[in-house]
Amino acid sequence: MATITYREALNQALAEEMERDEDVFLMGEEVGLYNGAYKVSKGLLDRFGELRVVDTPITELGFTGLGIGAAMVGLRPVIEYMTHNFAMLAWDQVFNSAAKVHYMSGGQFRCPIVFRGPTGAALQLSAQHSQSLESTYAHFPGLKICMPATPADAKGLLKAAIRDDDPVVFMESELLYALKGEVPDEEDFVIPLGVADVKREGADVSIITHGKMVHVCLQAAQQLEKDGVSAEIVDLRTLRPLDMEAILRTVHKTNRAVYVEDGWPFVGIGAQIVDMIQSEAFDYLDAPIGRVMQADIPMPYAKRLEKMAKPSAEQIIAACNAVLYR
Amino acid sequence: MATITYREALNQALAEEMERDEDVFLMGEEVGLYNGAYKVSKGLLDRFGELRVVDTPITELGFTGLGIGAAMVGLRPVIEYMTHNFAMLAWDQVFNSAAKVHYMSGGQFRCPIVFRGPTGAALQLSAQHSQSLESTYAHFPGLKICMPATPADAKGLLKAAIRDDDPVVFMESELLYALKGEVPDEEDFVIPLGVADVKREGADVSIITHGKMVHVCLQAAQQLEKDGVSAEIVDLRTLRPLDMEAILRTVHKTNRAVYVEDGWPFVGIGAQIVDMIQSEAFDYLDAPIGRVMQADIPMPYAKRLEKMAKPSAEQIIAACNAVLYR
Amino acid sequence: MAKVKAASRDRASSDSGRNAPAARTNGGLDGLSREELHALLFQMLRGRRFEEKTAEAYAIGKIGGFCHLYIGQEAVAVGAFEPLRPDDYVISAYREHVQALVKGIPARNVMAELYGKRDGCSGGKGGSMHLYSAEHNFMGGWGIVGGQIPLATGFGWAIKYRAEDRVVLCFMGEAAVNQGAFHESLNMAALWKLPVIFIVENNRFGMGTAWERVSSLYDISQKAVAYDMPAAVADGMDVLNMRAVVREAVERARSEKTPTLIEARCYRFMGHSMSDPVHGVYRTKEEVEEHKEKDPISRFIDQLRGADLLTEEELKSMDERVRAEVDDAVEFADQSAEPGDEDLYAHVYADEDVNGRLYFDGRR
Amino acid sequence: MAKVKAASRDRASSDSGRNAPAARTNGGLDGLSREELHALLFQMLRGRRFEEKTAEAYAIGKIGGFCHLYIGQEAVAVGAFEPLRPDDYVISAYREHVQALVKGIPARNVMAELYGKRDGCSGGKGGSMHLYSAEHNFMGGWGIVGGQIPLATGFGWAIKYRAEDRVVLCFMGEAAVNQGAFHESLNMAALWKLPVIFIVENNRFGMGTAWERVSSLYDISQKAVAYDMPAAVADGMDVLNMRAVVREAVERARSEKTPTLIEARCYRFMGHSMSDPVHGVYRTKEEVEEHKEKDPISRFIDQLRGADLLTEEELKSMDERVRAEVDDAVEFADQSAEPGDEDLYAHVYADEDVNGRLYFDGRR
Ligand SMILES: Cc1ncc(C[n+]2csc(CCOP(=O)(O)OP(=O)(O)O)c2C)c(N)n1
Ligand SMILES: Cc1ncc(C[n+]2csc(CCOP(=O)(O)OP(=O)(O)O)c2C)c(N)n1
Ligand SMILES: [Mg+2]
Ligand SMILES: [Mg+2]
Repeated sequence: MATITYREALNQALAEEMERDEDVFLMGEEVGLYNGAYKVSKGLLDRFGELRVVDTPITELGFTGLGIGAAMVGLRPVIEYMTHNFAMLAWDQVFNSAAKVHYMSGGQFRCPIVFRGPTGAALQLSAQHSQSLESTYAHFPGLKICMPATPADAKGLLKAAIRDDDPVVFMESELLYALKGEVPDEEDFVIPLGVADVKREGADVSIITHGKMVHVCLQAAQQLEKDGVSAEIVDLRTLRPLDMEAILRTVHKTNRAVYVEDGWPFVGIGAQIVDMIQSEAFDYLDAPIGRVMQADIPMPYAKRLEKMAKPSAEQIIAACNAVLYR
Repeated sequence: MATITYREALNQALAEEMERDEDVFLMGEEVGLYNGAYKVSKGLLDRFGELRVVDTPITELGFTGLGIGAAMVGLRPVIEYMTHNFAMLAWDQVFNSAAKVHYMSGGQFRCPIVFRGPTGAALQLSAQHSQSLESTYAHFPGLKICMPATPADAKGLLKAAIRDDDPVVFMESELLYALKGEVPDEEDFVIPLGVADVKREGADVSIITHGKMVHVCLQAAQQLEKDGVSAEIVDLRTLRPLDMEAILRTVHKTNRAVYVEDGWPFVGIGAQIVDMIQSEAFDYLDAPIGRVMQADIPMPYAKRLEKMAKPSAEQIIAACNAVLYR
Repeated sequence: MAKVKAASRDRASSDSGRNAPAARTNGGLDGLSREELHALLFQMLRGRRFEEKTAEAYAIGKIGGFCHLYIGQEAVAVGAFEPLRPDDYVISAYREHVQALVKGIPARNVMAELYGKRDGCSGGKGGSMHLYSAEHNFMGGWGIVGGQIPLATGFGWAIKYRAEDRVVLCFMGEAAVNQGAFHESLNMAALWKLPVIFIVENNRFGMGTAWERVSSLYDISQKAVAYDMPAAVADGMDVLNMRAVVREAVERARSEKTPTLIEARCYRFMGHSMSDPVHGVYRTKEEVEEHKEKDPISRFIDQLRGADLLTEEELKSMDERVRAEVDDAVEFADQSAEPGDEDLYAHVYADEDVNGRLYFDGRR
Repeated sequence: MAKVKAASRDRASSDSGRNAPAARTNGGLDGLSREELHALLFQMLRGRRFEEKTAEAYAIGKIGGFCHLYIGQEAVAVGAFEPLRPDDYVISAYREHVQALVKGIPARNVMAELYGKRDGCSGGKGGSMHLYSAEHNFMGGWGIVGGQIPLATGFGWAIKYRAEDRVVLCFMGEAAVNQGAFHESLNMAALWKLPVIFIVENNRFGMGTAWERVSSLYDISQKAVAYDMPAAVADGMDVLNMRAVVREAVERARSEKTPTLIEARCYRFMGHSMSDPVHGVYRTKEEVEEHKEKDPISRFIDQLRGADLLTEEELKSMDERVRAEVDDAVEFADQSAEPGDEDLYAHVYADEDVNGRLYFDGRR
């Protein structure tokens, strides 16, 4: 297995899918000549040309709608948002067009499109640039949501997302692009949507999470290990479809769960998981399910405040201890 | 007490607040000359003139931002969306400007603005016009959310929302505008944000809800009564701030709860309430908390399908029986 | 500023076209044969009749939701579609019943959709505002004002991507011009040379708001200057002028791949929707009556008669065919089955062959 | 098309102004006294120095996040603000450090904000992209491209609502012109006659994308035609021309309440942000060097010297004052305290005196 960065993994996925299917094209701000704001599309313009790697004006609503229209007539656009924070300008098209056209047309038009880019807080980018928006996307039926945490997942899931016939919101992180990890060399490595991954086996408590928090959870688990607590970490990888079986499996195993997410608490995805566990595994729970998330505030700029606002390993450890009544 | 419609109650609230404070103005599509798409602003243009009742171009993003700017410098705009479905075009301004400017500016600028209009499904308006968007708004710190179900609540809460110094998302319903109800005659009737209202006393099961579903819950409760089940109905009225005490009170009383909402299930407000109850009243629960919501699909046009998709009294009754193990 | 002139030039040409029908008549009515002219009239009559029946059905509760009639604007769609090929794309807003018909969707399936029936062109899921037909390249049917404009550029992009010679007609009401989506889309269309013709149906009002009350510039075609895009103004009450102006734009789009902005000046004879009175605070009865004098259908009939291109018999039989077709459509819609339980969750996702859960309502 | 001419006229005037500085010199440098001219130079020098120090501080990790420098564009802000009164509003995007300084926010508080300190003009919560000062009517500091444009119309609306004679200056980069927010806002400003001056800082690039690669129309001032709004082009590398053009617009805004669109042609000497190289795939080293020849500061210094309006001693002492002020600002920022725990939840809501819960993280 080759060890590459998350960025390279995404780049390979894009290149391979564009190679495999000429209907696939990449469109967004700075994706071409500039090789991508975060260099995910490095070299793709030279390789595939201006029709398939398209630099757009800064018009999120416009080029999102353009992509959806192109998808309705059979192309498979990958729309890059420099960050999902800016996609809010395009949400009308994502929610009112992409998520609904297949249904409104009685199945006559499909919308095979991927909306990708980083989400969540990076470092001191302050309030407008630091939002974890997966919970908002997840609420709308018609969309599928991927949130890979490792290079292998990034590559395998992006390839699956591009091949999927429905609109897929694909969420990355500025803080993950440089992360290195092993990626299978196999010819055509694809990870199907809806399959969670146990990132760490454990017996005492289940930490369920998604996206870049997986890594913070791993740190917490190491510390817990030292304290004699064996934590299992389940990375959902995709939020819709959702691998509920994997969630129930780990809860049945440990009887205690904590959901960890990067975003805001109120009506966050964690609440939904809690709801499903309590309704489907009520009798297996030895304690209320815990949640760890960012502070319920717009992200502040000051380094110290930002650190306080973000979900931390300490908080995860505390939450685990709480459900373990330790 | 006078009996008036929900529409008239909103109209009175607007008129009284505009009378009371000359910084208050109403802006939106068709609010002036046309007297409002749903006639909520009837007569206000004649009474307050063109500077205070403003017909806008169809530019949700633009006039929302205009309102936010006006609020930053001390005016108190009430922005009407013909429906909140269209507000998606303005969400960037609502989430990135209104919800954050007070924080980003270190408290230097306030944003006393109300974003009001109907939300949720009316009758056969199909997918783009039938969305319950409160769960999405509720996720963003910096916003406050009101969702009145009766004429009295509509009047009292709108007056409170206009006087509040933070951005308030105020959500109505096309199906409630003609609803009649008693409204206190008192000089200046205001309902503070964050106070839930028990719409029906009961002992066996708690039905917690908000917005127009209150009325469907009341129908269900009547039927349950006949079946010998006494249901208590708690109307949250505002989602943020949230009257958690009222929720815990009713759960402590009945030990069984069902959350009913008009919107989609995945990452809906109901999941958040379930999460809070299970973590704060775990030992009081005799059964997992139930949830009733609309089908997890874009709203279909066909009358029959729409009826199937909407949350119904039958489903509420079934959910109550389930948590009662009957 | 080259294109400003271009815009003016185009407008001039269509202006003359508009003001001197006689001139055109001598050309044998724009070089259209008697049959072709009758086809245009038939389309307009059918559209009018279809909407009248729609109003009746709505009144007795057979049709629900929002319903926006096209009565008075028939010449815009009928004239604009004449230069099109079946493989050209059309997308519109929610006032699109007649456009769907003219693009070729059978009246039966359009009416069935309004009735919310299974045989509807959207399977009963879209309704009046969301008519679709992949077979006829009719792309909807959109309810968000301006929402269809970026999508149209997407069809144009696909045409360019595949090096085809198809074109896209994108309809919008004049009120949609103020939306940011219009600005973003026209820039991309002009920048990337996409074969999209943006037709603004200026029927003077957005619900109860007159255009001049919401735009600082009255002349919509001049908005094209901001995108260095060719523009033209057409008389939307004159089917032949409509056809001539759109034809020019379609040819330019096919050959040079350039987009065009066309302002079609027309007028809405009915209320904004079925729940809106014909006249009210925003326009007087007199104003409406005055415009009805210029009814595009009677005007075209007079024109044909004046040129000895239409006999009473022909008109009568045409009218009979129209009534027969529309009555049949209503009958069909009435008979068509309601969508079944299995339809509720059909088509939310095109690809449900995935692991894990897609639905979270516990009902499925 | 009246306004196209209007636009051209304005441009002509500013063109001549731009191309014949000598002519202006004979007028005693636009009727500005020696002291006033020195004040402009001082502002530019201080802005330049401030940004150089900012770059240093960023390099050693004292400043974090995104940081966009104004080096090369100083003449735009300094010239544009000269005609303003303290009570006039200014709003901008994220490349606003120098604009905040010129509007009057003390260098200490601006630098402290970049350092994320408590004494920062946004209390350390905003950072480089979100500088605010209610006292100085500096309204931010916005990170969403185009997001500040509708807000500016809101300030203009409030001015109209209160019948004041203040004006609003709204800065944006040229890439923001393509956003729908630009289109929607300019229409409202022109339609309702709001005293807002939209200044497009055309520094040729949006990150790594040249303007002509993303707009079908090169001449930004012509976009005003779509809104029937007066427009002008200014030489953003010439502080006096910048001032002259904005002054005309400010006067028109105060007296006639009309908005104006101004394209300020300038150039960015540094990379887009601190993480972006000065030159790269999108522009050559030569191109950058070439533009540095027209450095607005040295150009203005030469102009003043040429007119015997600046001595070496004056320049030297000015430079010393600048260094002293900026060094003091850095020192101050360094010493200023970090925000405290109690600041984390402060100012999320202005009114927390409500029943029920506002926060749901269980931490508060
Ligand atoms: C984004 C959005 N805002 C508001 C509405 C409500 N609405 C429906 S139609 C309409 C008027 C549109 O007028 P115009 O574009 O001129 O089209 P016409 O109805 O005249 O054909 C409005 C405001 C909407 N559907 N979408
Ligand atoms: C809506 C939105 N899209 C994308 C971005 C990312 N971004 C930040 S600055 C920038 C370029 C803007 O260029 P311009 O408007 O010309 O301003 P300049 O940086 O040249 O001063 C982009 C694309 C953003 N901040 N907001
Ligand atoms: Mg109209
Ligand atoms: Mg720029």
